[in-house]
Amino acid sequence: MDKRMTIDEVVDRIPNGAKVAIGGSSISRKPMALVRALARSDKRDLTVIVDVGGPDVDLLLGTGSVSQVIYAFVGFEVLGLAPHFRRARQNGTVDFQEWTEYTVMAGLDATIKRVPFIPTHATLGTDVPKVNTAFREITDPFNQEPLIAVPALAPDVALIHVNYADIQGNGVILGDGHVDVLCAKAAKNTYMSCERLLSSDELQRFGRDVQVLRVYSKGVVEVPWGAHPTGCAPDYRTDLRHLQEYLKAASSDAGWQQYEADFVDVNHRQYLDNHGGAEELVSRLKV
Amino acid sequence: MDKRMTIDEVVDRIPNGAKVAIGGSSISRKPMALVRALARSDKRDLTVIVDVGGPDVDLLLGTGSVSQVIYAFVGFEVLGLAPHFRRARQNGTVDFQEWTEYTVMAGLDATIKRVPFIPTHATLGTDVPKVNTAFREITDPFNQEPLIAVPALAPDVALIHVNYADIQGNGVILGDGHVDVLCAKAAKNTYMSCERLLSSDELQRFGRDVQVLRVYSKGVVEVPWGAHPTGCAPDYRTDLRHLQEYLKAASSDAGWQQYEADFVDVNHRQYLDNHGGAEELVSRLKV
Amino acid sequence: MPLAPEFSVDEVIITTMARQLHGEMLVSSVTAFGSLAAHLAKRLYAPDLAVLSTPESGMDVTPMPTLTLGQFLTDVQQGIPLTMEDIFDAIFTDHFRIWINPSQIDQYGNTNITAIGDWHHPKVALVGSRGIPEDTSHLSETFYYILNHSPRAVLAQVDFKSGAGNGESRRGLGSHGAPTALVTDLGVFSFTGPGGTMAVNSLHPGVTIEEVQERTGFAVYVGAGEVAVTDPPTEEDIRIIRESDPLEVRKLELMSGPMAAEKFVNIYERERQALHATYPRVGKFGRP
Amino acid sequence: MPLAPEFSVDEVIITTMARQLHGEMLVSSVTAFGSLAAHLAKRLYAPDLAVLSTPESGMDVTPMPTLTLGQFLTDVQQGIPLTMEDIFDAIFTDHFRIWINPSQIDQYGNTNITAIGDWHHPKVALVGSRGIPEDTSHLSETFYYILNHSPRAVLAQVDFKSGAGNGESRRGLGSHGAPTALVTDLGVFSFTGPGGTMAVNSLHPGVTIEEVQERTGFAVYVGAGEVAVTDPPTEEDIRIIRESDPLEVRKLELMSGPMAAEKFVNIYERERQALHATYPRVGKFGRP
Repeated sequence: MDKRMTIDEVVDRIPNGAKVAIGGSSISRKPMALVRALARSDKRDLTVIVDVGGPDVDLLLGTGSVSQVIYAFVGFEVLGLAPHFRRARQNGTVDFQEWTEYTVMAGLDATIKRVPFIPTHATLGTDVPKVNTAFREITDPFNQEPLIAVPALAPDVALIHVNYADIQGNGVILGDGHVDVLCAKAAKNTYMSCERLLSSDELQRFGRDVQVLRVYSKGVVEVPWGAHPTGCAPDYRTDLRHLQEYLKAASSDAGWQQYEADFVDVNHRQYLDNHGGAEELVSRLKV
Repeated sequence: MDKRMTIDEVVDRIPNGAKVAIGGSSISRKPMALVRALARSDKRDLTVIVDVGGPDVDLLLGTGSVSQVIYAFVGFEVLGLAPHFRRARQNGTVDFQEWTEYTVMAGLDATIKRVPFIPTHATLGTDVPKVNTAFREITDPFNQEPLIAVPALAPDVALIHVNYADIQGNGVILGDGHVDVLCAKAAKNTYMSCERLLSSDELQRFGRDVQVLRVYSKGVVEVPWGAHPTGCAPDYRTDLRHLQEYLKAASSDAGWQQYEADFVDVNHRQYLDNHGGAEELVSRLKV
Repeated sequence: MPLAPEFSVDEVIITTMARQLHGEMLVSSVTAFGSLAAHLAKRLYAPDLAVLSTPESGMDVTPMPTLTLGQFLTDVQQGIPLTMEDIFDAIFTDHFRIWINPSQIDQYGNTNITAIGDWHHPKVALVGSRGIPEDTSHLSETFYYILNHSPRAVLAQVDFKSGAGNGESRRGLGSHGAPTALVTDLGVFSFTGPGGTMAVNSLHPGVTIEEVQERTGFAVYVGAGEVAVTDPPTEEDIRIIRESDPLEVRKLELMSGPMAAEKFVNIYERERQALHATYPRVGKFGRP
Repeated sequence: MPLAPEFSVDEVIITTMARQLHGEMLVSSVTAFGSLAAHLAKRLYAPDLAVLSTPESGMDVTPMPTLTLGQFLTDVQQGIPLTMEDIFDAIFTDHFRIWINPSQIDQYGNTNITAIGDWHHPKVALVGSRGIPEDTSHLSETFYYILNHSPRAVLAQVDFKSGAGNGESRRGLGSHGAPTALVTDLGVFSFTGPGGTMAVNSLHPGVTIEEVQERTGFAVYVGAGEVAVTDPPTEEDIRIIRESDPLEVRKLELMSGPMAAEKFVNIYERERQALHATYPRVGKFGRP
């Protein structure tokens, strides 16, 4: 089945209020082209589910697209805190649910395995269960010890970006896998952008680097630089210069409006042109 | 750390009554050289844990080394039933606990994740929970629905056979992975035989085919044909002719005594010689 | 398509099995019949199927039935490697199909591959439930086939429920994993009779209801009106089946005794050459 | 080994961190200090460590601190790829170590990277607990470092427990994940004081107890007798640290304001060339 579609066709398939799981990790391999399209759309009241979030979560908060965030972490790593995330947390304008790295994975896995919860000792002894009302403390029926029951996390949509894909929706991830496969398996509808489309025969040569199986993919979009400004190993590193501009822009209303005009409310080609085009990006970001 | 040891050194490290998890699947990539050494040793009262068992379980039952078997399946696939397994089940001379393919995986994963159980719907509606006293039916605290709590399976020892390994205990599996990685992670002590030892640099070239991580390995043994008579893709196919001989031998006491003399109570070199040597095996079994 | 001028029972069964498969699903097999049904379906009836070449891996490579469950087809870098975790995740998310060949199936579609007689003191100990409990608690379609329809194999109640059928087995499961179809050498059956019991869908050409009742351990439900006749294989069905199984591994499942033994030896000797010809050892990239 | 004639505080801290690591453990890092401590330890103190080159993968390849968390080192086929499942399985089976750099740590070793002030109305929202709750409920050793020991960072009670320390945080956890060591610019601390509170192990050369008490938000426990002095780095420690971090990424963690910004730009421009030189794009086997 040919599952190719355009970025806008992907966004059209995401309803208001959808639970959207986003792959990648902080500043690595985020499906930013899809996220930007979602951010400039009129889609609202989204619940965003991330394990380790970064510019993806922060941008969707900046454009007011989100009413809830489920996360283990949101930040810009070496560059510091995520400005819109920080502001929204401090102003309480959005509902935040703090999970942890493994419990997000377990919550997605619970949906995959069609079980209501997965038990763990993780978060016992911390304040996370005090603020995360979705968690429940249960008593182990075998040893009567306390455990945390991590409830199933059921995304309506998963958005991921990979190095290579075929038109059937198989995806190759060459760098770190992060939680992309869990997102793809757990979501009702998974949409995948890729740096490059390959024939299915070429793709099969990657063996166990073929990590996303076509039975889980609803749509595939070829988007070179689709993770920019986050990195997409081994194709390009994170554009920290652009992320610095982002942080600067986000510090003032005027700056943010200009940023949206230049880098959000434009299609992907214009986005690349506003960076001086792909050649400029190659010279700065290819290793 | 150089973790090389001999087959006998591996067996020396397995105490009587040990819970031994065995990798592979029915007639594929069973660590038969290690299993034969265990079978000819004086080790007794072993609990054998397999997902899909075959000649491994049947041989250890044939030599009276086992007092309990935890299994989802024991058989010879296209060749039919496992003779000693069948006899022991029918005579009730050994304790058998019937699990299922996923629940064995979940039980091992529970030990890995240090949780007492993992919930599932699997086996509800079947007679498995009626005969498997280790399972417990629980009520889901979220929706009050019935679930099976699969208890942790904690092997003392795991035995697996892989295509390539380095002396540090990293292992490459080129064919189907079966449940070997779960066994390796769940067991207190994992011992791995391999067709060939490679340098760590060579091994790293296999990327994601490096499936067994050295932090889980206690010992490595280079044993070409170490899975024989089961297959070890892509190095050699299953020796169905030998398995036919095995089945014939197991049908009479005299036949079995002769089989033990020729193929169990001998070291690995003699074992290969009694098959006409490696060249003969190559001509029949290499694809 | 013209009907095949002549066809054997295995070809009728495999064709019928193939025509039940649809959608974009991982299809796994541990038998030649299952493997050939999946392959035929992908070729003619369900092009989106993701057929596996081994019980757990080798996705999207043409499977060839082998005595060793295709364990070599993952050598060359055709076929996408899967893990056991992938297999069960596909079962739990209902992206998986398999044709199960039980030793016993009863009127509610409960199935048994564990033991004949009492589990604790079996008359015949079989193999153990394997993955059938997972299938019968999660898949929206479960498929069964039996090559020799008899009162011992298709009976009122199985000796042990390795797989959950309809009726009280559904407690706590809802419809997840309920039985969908049974194909035998006599016909095609569903579980749409009273209380989810077995019902006749169609009989293979030349088979009568009387024969079915005779060879079944309970009274099979027959709906009102004419009983349909199974659509026979077409010439293309037959051609694909025969091309896909040059060693005739499928015939083994129908045989027993010395005849089977001879056939077995013959196939095993030829399998190595056939595999080598079909899957040359180009080797794995990066392999020393 | 001769002591280094001169060394800077980052080198003392990294050396001290390195000397705490031992055994055959996966070591992950999300900071330059953690990465360099792991690398130095493997070179001189704990040769069996399985050091990762990214936060979750690239096992057994020499890590080079980068601004982008080493996300390129898994390109060339040096280094064994791991999955997030591998990482947490290693944490749950206690085959994992990491140096955590919390925003706050309290007298019981509870740690906070989530929020300053009340979680529901934070004065400063930080990043979220990430994987610290998993570490502090499963590892038999947990390691923390803080570069600027101050009463705001090392205080009586954290505003939010991202990680579980001693005292009542241990309920239901036993000793799994209890705090082991804190290294700061002043010294090395353990949690062996009364009730598992923080205690002085050793002070870095030239640091006094008074300074520690002054810069700590509670009265730090000091055992009887002479307070030990931290073993300073050797020449070899210093050489390896400097060779391993030619871009001086580690210095960034000590800076702030315009100075940091300038350093940052400088490193970022040089990083690409340095990465390229260290990890030439031989490409992945089988890559088109």
